Amino acid sequence: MAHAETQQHPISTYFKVWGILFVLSALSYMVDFFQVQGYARWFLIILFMMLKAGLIVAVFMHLQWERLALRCAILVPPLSLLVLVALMALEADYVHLTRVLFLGG
Amino acid sequence: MNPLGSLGAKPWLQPAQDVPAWGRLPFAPAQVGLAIFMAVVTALFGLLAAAYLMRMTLGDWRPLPEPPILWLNTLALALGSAALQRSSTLLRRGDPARASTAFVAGGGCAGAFLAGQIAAWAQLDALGYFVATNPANTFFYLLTALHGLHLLGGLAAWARTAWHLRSAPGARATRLGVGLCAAYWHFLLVVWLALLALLMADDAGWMPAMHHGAGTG
Amino acid sequence: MAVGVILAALVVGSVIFSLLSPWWFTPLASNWGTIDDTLIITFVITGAVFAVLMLFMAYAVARFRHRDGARADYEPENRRLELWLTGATSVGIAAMLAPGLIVWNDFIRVPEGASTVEALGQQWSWSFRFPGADGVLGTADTSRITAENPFGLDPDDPRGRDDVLVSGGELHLPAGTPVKVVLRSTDVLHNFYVPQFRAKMDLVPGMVSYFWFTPEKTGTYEILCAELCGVGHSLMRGTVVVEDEGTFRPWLEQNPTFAQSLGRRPEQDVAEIRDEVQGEGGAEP
Amino acid sequence: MAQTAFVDEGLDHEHGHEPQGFIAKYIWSQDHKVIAIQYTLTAIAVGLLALVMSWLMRMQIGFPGSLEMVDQERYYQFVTMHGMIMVIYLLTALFLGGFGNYLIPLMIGARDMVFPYVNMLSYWTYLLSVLVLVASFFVPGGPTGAGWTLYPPQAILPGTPGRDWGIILMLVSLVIFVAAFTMGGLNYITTVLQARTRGMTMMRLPLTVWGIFVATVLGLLAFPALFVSGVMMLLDRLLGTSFFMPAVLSQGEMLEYSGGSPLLFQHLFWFFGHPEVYIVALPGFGIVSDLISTHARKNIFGYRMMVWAILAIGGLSFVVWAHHMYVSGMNPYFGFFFAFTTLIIAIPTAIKVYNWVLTLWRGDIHLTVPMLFSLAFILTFVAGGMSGLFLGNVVVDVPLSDTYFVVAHFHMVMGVAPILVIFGGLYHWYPKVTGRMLNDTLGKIHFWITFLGTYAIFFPMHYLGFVGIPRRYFEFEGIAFIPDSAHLLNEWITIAALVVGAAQFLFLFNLAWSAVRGRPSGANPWRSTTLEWQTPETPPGHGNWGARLPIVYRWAYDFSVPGAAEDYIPQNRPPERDAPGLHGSLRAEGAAP
Ligand code: HEA
Ligand code: HEA
Ligand code: CUA
Ligand SMILES: [Cu+2]
Repeated sequence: MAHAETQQHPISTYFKVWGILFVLSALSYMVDFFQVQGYARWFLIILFMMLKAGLIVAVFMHLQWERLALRCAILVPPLSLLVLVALMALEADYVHLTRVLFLGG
Repeated sequence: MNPLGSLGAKPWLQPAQDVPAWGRLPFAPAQVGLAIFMAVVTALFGLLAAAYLMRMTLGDWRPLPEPPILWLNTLALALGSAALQRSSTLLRRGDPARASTAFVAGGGCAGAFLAGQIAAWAQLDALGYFVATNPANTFFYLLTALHGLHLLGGLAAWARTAWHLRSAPGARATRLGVGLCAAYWHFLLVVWLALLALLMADDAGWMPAMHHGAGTG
Repeated sequence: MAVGVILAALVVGSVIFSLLSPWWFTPLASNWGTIDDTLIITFVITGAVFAVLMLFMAYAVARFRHRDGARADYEPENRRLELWLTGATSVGIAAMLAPGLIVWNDFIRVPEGASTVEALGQQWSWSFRFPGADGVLGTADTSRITAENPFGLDPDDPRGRDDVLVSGGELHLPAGTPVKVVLRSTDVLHNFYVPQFRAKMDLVPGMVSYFWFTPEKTGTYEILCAELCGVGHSLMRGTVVVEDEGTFRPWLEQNPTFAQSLGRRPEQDVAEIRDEVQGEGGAEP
Repeated sequence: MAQTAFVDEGLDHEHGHEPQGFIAKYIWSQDHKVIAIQYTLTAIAVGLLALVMSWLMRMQIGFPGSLEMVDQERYYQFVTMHGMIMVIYLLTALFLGGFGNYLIPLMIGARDMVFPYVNMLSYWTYLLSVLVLVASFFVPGGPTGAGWTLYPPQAILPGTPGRDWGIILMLVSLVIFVAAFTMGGLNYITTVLQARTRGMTMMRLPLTVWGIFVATVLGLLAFPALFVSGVMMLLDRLLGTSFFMPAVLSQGEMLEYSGGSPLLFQHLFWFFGHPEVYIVALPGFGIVSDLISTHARKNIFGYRMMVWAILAIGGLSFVVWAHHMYVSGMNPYFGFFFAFTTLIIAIPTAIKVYNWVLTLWRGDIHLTVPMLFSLAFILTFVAGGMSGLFLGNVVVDVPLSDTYFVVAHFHMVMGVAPILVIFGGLYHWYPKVTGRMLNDTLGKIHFWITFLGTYAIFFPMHYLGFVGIPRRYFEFEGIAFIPDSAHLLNEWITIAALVVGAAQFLFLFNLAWSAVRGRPSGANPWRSTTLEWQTPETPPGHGNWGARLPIVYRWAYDFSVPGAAEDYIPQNRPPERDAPGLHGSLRAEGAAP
């Protein structure tokens, strides 16, 4: 079950990945910096976090080249859960808004 | 090599002489089964978290004080998880006697955790935080109860494995069983920590967009 | 052969059925002709694809049915063909989706200057509320409902005092003005549905939903409840009468305002009204 | 854990001991084949119950008042139980518990599921959930009549039939079903991943296994949502909590609830509910692919695309749920997102349809009964899918939602198409299960009545939806916009439904009669390539493969390979050494693109 052959990653790949990680981290800080509030904030932070995690898993753990299937299988369910969480949060705000506007509370 | 096989392969082109290996994941079926089960349980608690976040925003949410005993319980669960891990390591190193001790200690800690959770319920109940008084309470009871039930299920497997550990400490199946119990305990610990964070969230005030006060009515 | 012919006949029959069907939309009575148009676009595209694809299948079945000595082709895939088909399908989908989303954008945006009316549903009847002279509906909540205050209006809210209350399940609307229908339920889900208007929306207890339309044709239409709400669901009917402004006004004025319904003059003091209402037991049953 | 050895490399060791005695063999059996039959028979039994309820409903719609027993309460109870049983207890159980259990180990060359004990437990838990469900017919107030969607607040308030006991038993039964499904599902997935025989890579799996596999993954992730919403509603009903319940004034009485949101339930329910409809569609897609390929003697066209499409549909199905809520009062901006994702799903689905049709093209089509059912499946599924596009396109859904158009859509796509696949599958695999063929003439009669009959029931129903006739209506008395001709049409639909329903008993007779009197089939009557047809015994014995496991040398679709002597090559047939044949040449071709 061992790796039949170990993939060689050109050093440039690592630099590119570092670059992207850097950008993603910067984006996370931006969220903080621009004081994005409410659910958007958490949605974005979690999104960037997951992207970073995904990238690291994919590249440094040699998933990217071989395990497309596995990666999708692992990433899709939590992503769809995340969509649910985000939309539910929006929905809650909407419902609450109609209550405040029309129902007096 | 790729456990799932490459999805890009053209199966009709593969030379017929070639008999590729199974392409199975390098784990025992029970390990794979447990991993899938953990994914299902994650979905379960993830959905509850989604419901929690939505319900929290609807205006009538009154956070309840988390009884301090929860910290003690958390400690117990963490210790249990560590003990099972230790047991698994010891067993692999060929020390079934000490492994058994650690294993029993792990189960004991889980028992203590459950007892502590019930104590937490009793405290809240005494303070008048009943299940139906407020959704915050309901979620607290529901989440802890579901988590406890999963741990209880784990204890059933634990008991079986403990018996194996007595009767056949050297068997491969026993080693596997102990390892699985440890993994499940770690998982439940992580779930518990996540739940705890969620339950504490409204208290600590760091959760976003909360509309406390002004209920309907 | 026979099977291919039957399949083809079924497809052709379906097309003919569609063309000749006496069962078709009720005549449109609102501004939502665009919804009908989108539907027709969808119908034409999907109908054409269905007919072509299924006739092709019928032909294949007839043509390639088993004959002695015949042998099937061996063709694992054809990337070019598959890409081409995927592309064509995407175009077809886009052609349906784009107009759909544009009309939806209109559907959810109430135009400036629309008047407002509230439809209140309960098992199994309808009542309605107009905002009165100030043009704003007062806040209202299920937990405030009493026998005297069947709409659950907030007596503290001055905007609610002039609200016109209509019970009895008959709603009148002036033709030609856009109206935002605000929906509220006291018990379970209901749905305000007038087939001739095309639009519909659920009434959800604990929140307020809405939709808008412009009644364009005068006449009397049936309101149906289109969300299962218990054993009386199919009997939960109402009427909406679309008429010109001249007939509408007098009708509206016949109905009592909230203050009148409590036996007060509209200008009477808020506090007095509150005492009156809450003296009767307020929110508590 | 003791089962570990089961899938070890040295699989060829002697497989356990065959259980002795009737009870061990047929009742408390851990053999996947027996469990599959148990699942199938139980599912068919409750399915018949749901069928009878559809008759009673249709009688009320076509000939109002003709049956005294169908009053308003009963009508809604029948609608609810009919829908719930058909979707969950019949289709889900039959596809996964029945077909999944039987076919997975056989098709991948395993001796059994990896956790046979859990598998057995899964069946008995399923049976328990069925019994709880059926029990709700006998409690005071009868079963719940809240519609299969069980929307609160209605489901737990007075004014809805069965709100005392029926709803409680319904929810309990669903929670038990989820447990049963989880046990089964863990098995199916682990088995597919870990018990494949040597040479059986994922991309050599028959599409049936792919369909069942992905459907199971969907189920494992979606059913928790049903579980969560079920438990929360139970608490609302029993303890008076307010998850889904806002302040409500029920029949003049102010209840203790406050603050909850009915929309929360709808989101959770459809987060389960939409994947659920693909859970019952994907196995059908898989099975029909194999049936078409086998009976057209041609390799499935675009195998890789088929696999990707299954995966894409599975993934996408988790982000379209709110297309059931366009007119629910949810945040209206969601409409854009969900209309977009919903229509996107049509693309991978369309690919599957094209590939089925292209498989027929230049095939050598044997119009056997399974093939007939497959053709009928394609036609009805495409018809139903097209009406799905109407509904998915938000604004077009507005006039059509909650009308008979929706009823027509989901019956075409779910009540007819997958049911036709089930029939096709049963005709196809019956010889493997019993060693005898089903009677062909009866089969053809059954096919034509069922296919043309169901089309006659549900195709015109779309037009009732265009007229605007609402669904879940006990009666249409005094609704002026409904023309008389629509009532006439309803009568015809009812008659067709009665005929189609009756034809199913022909099929049941065929099942029973052929088990004893049917023509012996031999091991591989359809000259099929997949492994289940290559077992040393028919029906397969305990452990499936005798002394040695099969080894797989090729994909599942080597039909009509140029240069081969026969028009099919089983997956486990070793290549003739140095055969110059096709594989070499194709490979060369593929190498130089
Ligand atoms: C097996 C079950 C199944 C399947 C596969 C589907 C498939 C689809 N469904 Fe359906 N649906 C149900 C079962 C199913 N549905 C049920 C049970 C309900 C009602 C529940 C209730 O309320 O009780 C429902 C309700 C329902 C609604 C809600 C209606 C309402 O309540 O108002 C919607 C709305 O978007 C919808 C859409 C779709 C779409 C877009 C698809 C698509 O996946 C269809 C895709 C397929 C095709 C499109 C055909 C193949 C394509 C081609 C051949 C190419 C065509 C190319 C062009 C047209 C360019 N469905
Ligand atoms: C797989 C799902 C499925 C199936 C097969 C059917 C089959 C049928 N259904 Fe139903 N139906 C639903 C799922 C299904 N239905 C759902 C989810 C609802 C919504 C409920 C709700 O609103 O809450 C509904 C609602 C519904 C209504 C709407 C009621 C209303 O809104 O007021 C009607 C009305 O005509 C109807 C009719 C029928 C008829 C005549 C049949 C059949 O009789 C058609 C002809 C028969 C067959 C095609 C044979 C089927 C085979 C079996 C039943 C099993 C036996 C198996 C073997 C022998 C192997 N159904
Ligand atoms: Cu109100 Cu249905
Ligand atoms: Cu759907």
